[in-house]
Amino acid sequence: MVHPALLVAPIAAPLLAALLAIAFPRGAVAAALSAVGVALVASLVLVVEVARTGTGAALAIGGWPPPLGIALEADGLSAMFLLAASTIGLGVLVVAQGPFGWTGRETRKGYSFWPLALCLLAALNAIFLSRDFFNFYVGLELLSLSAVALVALDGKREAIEAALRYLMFALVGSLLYLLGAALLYAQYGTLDIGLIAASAETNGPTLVAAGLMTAGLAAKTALFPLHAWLPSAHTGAPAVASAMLSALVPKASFFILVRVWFDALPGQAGPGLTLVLGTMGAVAIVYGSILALLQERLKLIIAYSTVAQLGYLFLVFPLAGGDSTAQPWFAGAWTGGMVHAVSHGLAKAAMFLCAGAMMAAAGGDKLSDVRGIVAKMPLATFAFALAAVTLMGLPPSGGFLAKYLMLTAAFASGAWVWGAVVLAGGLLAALYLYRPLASLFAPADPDRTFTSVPLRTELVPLALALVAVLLGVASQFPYDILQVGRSVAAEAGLE
Amino acid sequence: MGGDPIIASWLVYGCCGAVLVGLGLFGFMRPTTTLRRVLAFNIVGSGIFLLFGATGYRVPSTGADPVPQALIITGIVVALAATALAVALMLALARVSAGRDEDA
Amino acid sequence: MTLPGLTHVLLEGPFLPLAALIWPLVLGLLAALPRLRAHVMMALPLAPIPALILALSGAVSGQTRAPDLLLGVALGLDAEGALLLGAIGALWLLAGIHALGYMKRPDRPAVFVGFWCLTLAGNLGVVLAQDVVTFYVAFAAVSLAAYFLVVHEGTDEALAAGKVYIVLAVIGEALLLAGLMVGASSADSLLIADVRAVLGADGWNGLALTAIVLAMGIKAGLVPLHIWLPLAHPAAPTPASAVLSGAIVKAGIIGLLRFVPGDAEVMGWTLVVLGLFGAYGGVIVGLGQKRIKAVLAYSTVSQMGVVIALCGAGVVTGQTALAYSAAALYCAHHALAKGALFLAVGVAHGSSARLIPFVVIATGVVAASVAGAPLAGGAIAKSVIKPAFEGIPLLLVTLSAIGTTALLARFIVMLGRSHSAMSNAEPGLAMAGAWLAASVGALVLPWLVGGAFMANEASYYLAPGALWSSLWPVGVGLAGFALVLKFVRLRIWFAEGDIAPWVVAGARRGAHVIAHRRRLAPPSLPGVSSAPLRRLVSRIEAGLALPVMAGLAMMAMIAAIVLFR
Amino acid sequence: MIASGFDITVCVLLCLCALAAVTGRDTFRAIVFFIVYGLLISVAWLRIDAIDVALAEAAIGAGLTGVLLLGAFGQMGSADTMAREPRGAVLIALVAGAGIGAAVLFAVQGLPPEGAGLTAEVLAQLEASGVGNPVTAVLLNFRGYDTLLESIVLLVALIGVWSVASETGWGERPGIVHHARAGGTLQSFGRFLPAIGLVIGAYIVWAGSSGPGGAFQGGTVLAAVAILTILAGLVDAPRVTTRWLRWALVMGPGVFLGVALLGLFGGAFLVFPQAVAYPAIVAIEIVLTASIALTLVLLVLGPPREAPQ
Repeated sequence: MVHPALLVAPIAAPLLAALLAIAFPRGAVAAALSAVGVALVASLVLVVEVARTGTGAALAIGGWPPPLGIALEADGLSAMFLLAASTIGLGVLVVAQGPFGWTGRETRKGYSFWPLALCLLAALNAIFLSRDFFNFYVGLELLSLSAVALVALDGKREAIEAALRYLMFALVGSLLYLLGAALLYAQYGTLDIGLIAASAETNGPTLVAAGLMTAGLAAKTALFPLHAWLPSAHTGAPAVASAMLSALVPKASFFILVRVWFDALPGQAGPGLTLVLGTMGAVAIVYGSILALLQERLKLIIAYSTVAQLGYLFLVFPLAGGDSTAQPWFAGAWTGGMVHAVSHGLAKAAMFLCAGAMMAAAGGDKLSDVRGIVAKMPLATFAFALAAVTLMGLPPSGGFLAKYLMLTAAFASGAWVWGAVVLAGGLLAALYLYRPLASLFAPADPDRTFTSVPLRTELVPLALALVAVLLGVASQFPYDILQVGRSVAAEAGLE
Repeated sequence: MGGDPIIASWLVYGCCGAVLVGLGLFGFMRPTTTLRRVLAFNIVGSGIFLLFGATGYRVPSTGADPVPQALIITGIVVALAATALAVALMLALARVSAGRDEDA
Repeated sequence: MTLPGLTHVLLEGPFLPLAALIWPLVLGLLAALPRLRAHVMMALPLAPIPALILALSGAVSGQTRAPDLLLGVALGLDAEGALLLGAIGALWLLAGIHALGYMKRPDRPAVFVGFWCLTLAGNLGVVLAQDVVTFYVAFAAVSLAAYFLVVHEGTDEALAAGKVYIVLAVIGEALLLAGLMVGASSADSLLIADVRAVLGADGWNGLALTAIVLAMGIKAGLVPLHIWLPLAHPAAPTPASAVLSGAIVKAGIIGLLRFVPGDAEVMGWTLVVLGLFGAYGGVIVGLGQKRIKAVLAYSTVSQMGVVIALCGAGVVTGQTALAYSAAALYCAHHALAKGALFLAVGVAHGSSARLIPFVVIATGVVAASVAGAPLAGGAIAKSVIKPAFEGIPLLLVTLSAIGTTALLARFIVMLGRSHSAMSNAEPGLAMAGAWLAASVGALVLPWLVGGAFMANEASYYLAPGALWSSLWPVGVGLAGFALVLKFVRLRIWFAEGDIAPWVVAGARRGAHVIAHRRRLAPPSLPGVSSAPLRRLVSRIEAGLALPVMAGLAMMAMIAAIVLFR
Repeated sequence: MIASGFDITVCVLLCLCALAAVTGRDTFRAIVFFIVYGLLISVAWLRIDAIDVALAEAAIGAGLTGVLLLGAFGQMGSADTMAREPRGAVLIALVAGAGIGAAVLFAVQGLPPEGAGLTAEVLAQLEASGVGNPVTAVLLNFRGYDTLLESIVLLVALIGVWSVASETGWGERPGIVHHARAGGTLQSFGRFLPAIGLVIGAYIVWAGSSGPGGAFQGGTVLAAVAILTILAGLVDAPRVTTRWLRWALVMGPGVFLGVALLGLFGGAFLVFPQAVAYPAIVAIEIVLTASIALTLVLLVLGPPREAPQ
């Protein structure tokens, strides 16, 4: 039995720190770092406990079990996502001390950043721990509003425009999701995932509810063709914020989507769902890659790479449970998708932080600006390359583990098309990452000078990229963790 | 007033909510200004709330279900928060575009 | 947790095979530490030591398993593997020692050493891997990390060669992964032996086999996938050229030996034909090369052509086991010999005109060995492979020695001219010692270990008939080359990478056409830069950003989910 | 209960108001229709026995949102231009809106007619919850966690609103500068002031009759009144950097979160032992209501402005 504090801390600690940062901005940095540190330790202990005991941890808030109350629950998936969010969050906040730290005078950006970032992390953790469809909604709104505000933080015209567009997509997405949740409550008299799963049946309201939720969440996850808000938003935000936005925020809505289909309504998925989500994911991979290939700015390449990489997540739906009778690792499409979510998060955060550090050093993020920066920033360049290895799905990174699990499932179940898409995605990633890598590693002009940046802006992305690679080296651990509390549908398949 | 008297009142309000959702979504999607989109967003929201509340009134003998009511109050407050942020962004965009504030 | 406890958890079976892989990785990581930068080059000779110890202790019975790493690593070593591991490890060791003298103050030493060690670990891993995941990971490591060895000099030539190399390497990775995944899922096992059994059995498995052979062919220099090889080998620093040509190409050969099943007759014939084509084509194009390392690179294409044909012949004649042993011995010899020839180039560059005759004579002996001259190790390697062939292929393999002789004669002539301009230049102990050791190793290795691989007693090779059959092709080749040198001025030069310029131009052209539709402007690969395409996608993006398009997409999603249930 | 003609009339009017608000050419009129729509929907809420929601909808949905939209319209003026969009967009929007609306309609009519939700469970535990109003019991006790997060959502939105202030405006007072062109807008507020006051009156009557539960919903009404007072120029909003203001903003969520965390000593989160449930919830309610009301006020006032020259 895990102490409830472990489940509460990842949510409550950042929230407390956010409140403190609002009331007492001088203490924001200290409060933020210690709070996210606490959240990180709590999620780490949680992961270890979940792995050790092989069971999830649950807490009925207020002592009111569902359906009346809300339950927090950490299964393997929750624990992994929590750990990823806290790891990335801590890294981002450490780097953020530079641009947003206390400088003796309160500034608009310096004041606003900390509460927003902390609430964003708290919202992520709240979503990862929740089992209640309305609580998901509140968490999503907390997440979206803080994310939108972070996008606009720079105050430039493009940033505000991007934030507004993001907000429009996010709002409609939330509303459709909420409508679905309301219909589910009207049908089943509960909002709890487990209770709905126990009584779910195939009927009009349930299907419409699931459809509305899926459409809304797809818009929030920036699944092609609902991705158009993402590149400008992730490019317009300050680089440290982009790291969280690109690495973590879309994963929250994807997480809920997984909960909807695999945990709450596994019997309701039909070929329409799997085919539509799979096709959109596949197109996202190809389309996002092509657009990444066409960009000249580092941040835009990374942002379009996110569009492409998010596509992989949705291949989980057609692939899940490809062939559960084969060897254990052949049932791994679901696990592969989740590993992909985590390793992409780590690698993408590392990349955006690298891009931020390089922008600071080079004064711009055009490929021509950062040309030859390896001589000045070897660690950041190395971190970028490591992150690229993960995104390309090269061994032994976490990206490879994910790709491997998805491919085996695809081939084992004869789903050649999806397998081919996964393979092509790796090649395309290599193609669009080649240019930034070649530019970074190129010999610089002798008269080109770069500004010095603090060492931590190079070390943090390096650490994140290394963790992403480590995920693939010590592959058994993430694999085992994700099996704890995994829904039956992840193994037996949707439909 | 000419209505079919067989229809339960929750169903009338529920269907009204559904129609409001459709109307609001149309208003959101059609070519228009951002301010009008924010307005339409609020209509979609209140339509959803009405639908939700109406489904909580299916067994009037026990009174309206308090859970949807509580959730709707939460939802109304959240919708206002989103509206306020949207309006602030809109005004900031107008200000920055007008070139009065090039401090960024 | 104590170390024994940890190894117990992580590892089942002998520790040494895993240590042989981990040790170079650890050294490579240490190279990144700023404090060790001054001594970083010392990692090069140290890195292959555990692998050599493992090779010397011979075959390992049973498998080493590390179930918690990379989805379960399985390593193993049979007699042929031990031979290959020993030869490859020795070449890496000697090239590393050579590098100490060759690159006294290298540019970005940590990068070079780090990727050297990573490449080495991958190269060893390919030999040791018993499961497809480990094989793939190792193959990817050796393939992709070697890119940094190719481009290390940073010249335009090196970068251009690197571009061709990395494109082919990445394509090879994807092909290999696809092939292995298909094979593994249809074999329901991750062990290479099981996967091999199902490859080529039916439609999809046939495609999988083709994909794997293509991936291996890229690495092994199978014509026409060899085009990176004559570009990359001359561009790399000489010690790196030595391992590229001597050791890294063997990764592809090992893959062919491990994966092509005995019943894939069509594939066998394909390999025989393409291999022999490469064996002769490499000689012809190699003779038309202007630069000495390019000549050696084409010699490698030619030699690997012979081995590829051998792999195919083993399948065609149903003697895969024989072909496996023979190929192992042939490759072991070639690794050391080709390593010695490349190192000789480095030694020659560091030698004065006064010293160059010694270099030429010693290298001539090694070259003769490669050509199969009697008594040298190469003759044994040649005689070992012949039983796998029959009919016309046998004749062609025998005759190919003539071409090899001529090509290497040309190399020796060029070597004699490539001494240092300084009259007091000396190659130094590290460079010369490593080169001599590789040369001696190439000459004696087949005699030392050949017993296990030879169909005949050692005395058979000393019989007059055997001596004659290995002598005459060399003689014919030498005589022919001398005649040509004497009476004909070679006027035909081939571009390095023969068809590579056309392939690159074609690829550019293709990207160009896609990007520009019709209008022509100089594009660059792979960054397609194109105004019309950009305009098109920005219009698409702007359209998708409209709320109405998003709404339509959402409605379609809902409809699909509700209606197609 | 069977729908009466009145119900159907309300629904038809609602749809007509929404249609006018959505499709009308003139933005100002659209906003006015929206406010009328908000008041009408409060009537609908009363009809389905949801008084708490009716209050919240009137005060926040129609009142504060209307103020926000009118204020935005006043400041945007002609700056609120449309992006150029393709011709068929209206048609596609019509199809998509109708499609989704039809799906929802299909779902609603397919719902089981006797679903009672959690009414029985809530009433059974009402005693233990410490409050008399079931809605408040859900809001602050059974699903207090949602409410806690919601109060944080409001704060985040406020920080977001503040964060788009101009660089020179930071540290100033929020809201429109009074002698800017606010007159026209304010006059229209004036017309709705009595209506809202009426709702407040009704609320107070109701709250007295049904126990202590209504303060939370009431706070929102008070916020609406406070805003109108500020907008009318009677009181000045405090500067955003004011220390007491910031502490007051975080006090509600902070106390709520703190009390919730106290439960961790007993191995639970956000628990109210029955003995202290009533005073604890009332205390939290008051502080939380104050913070939420203050946040609402500031949200509507908008980012800090540059001081008038």
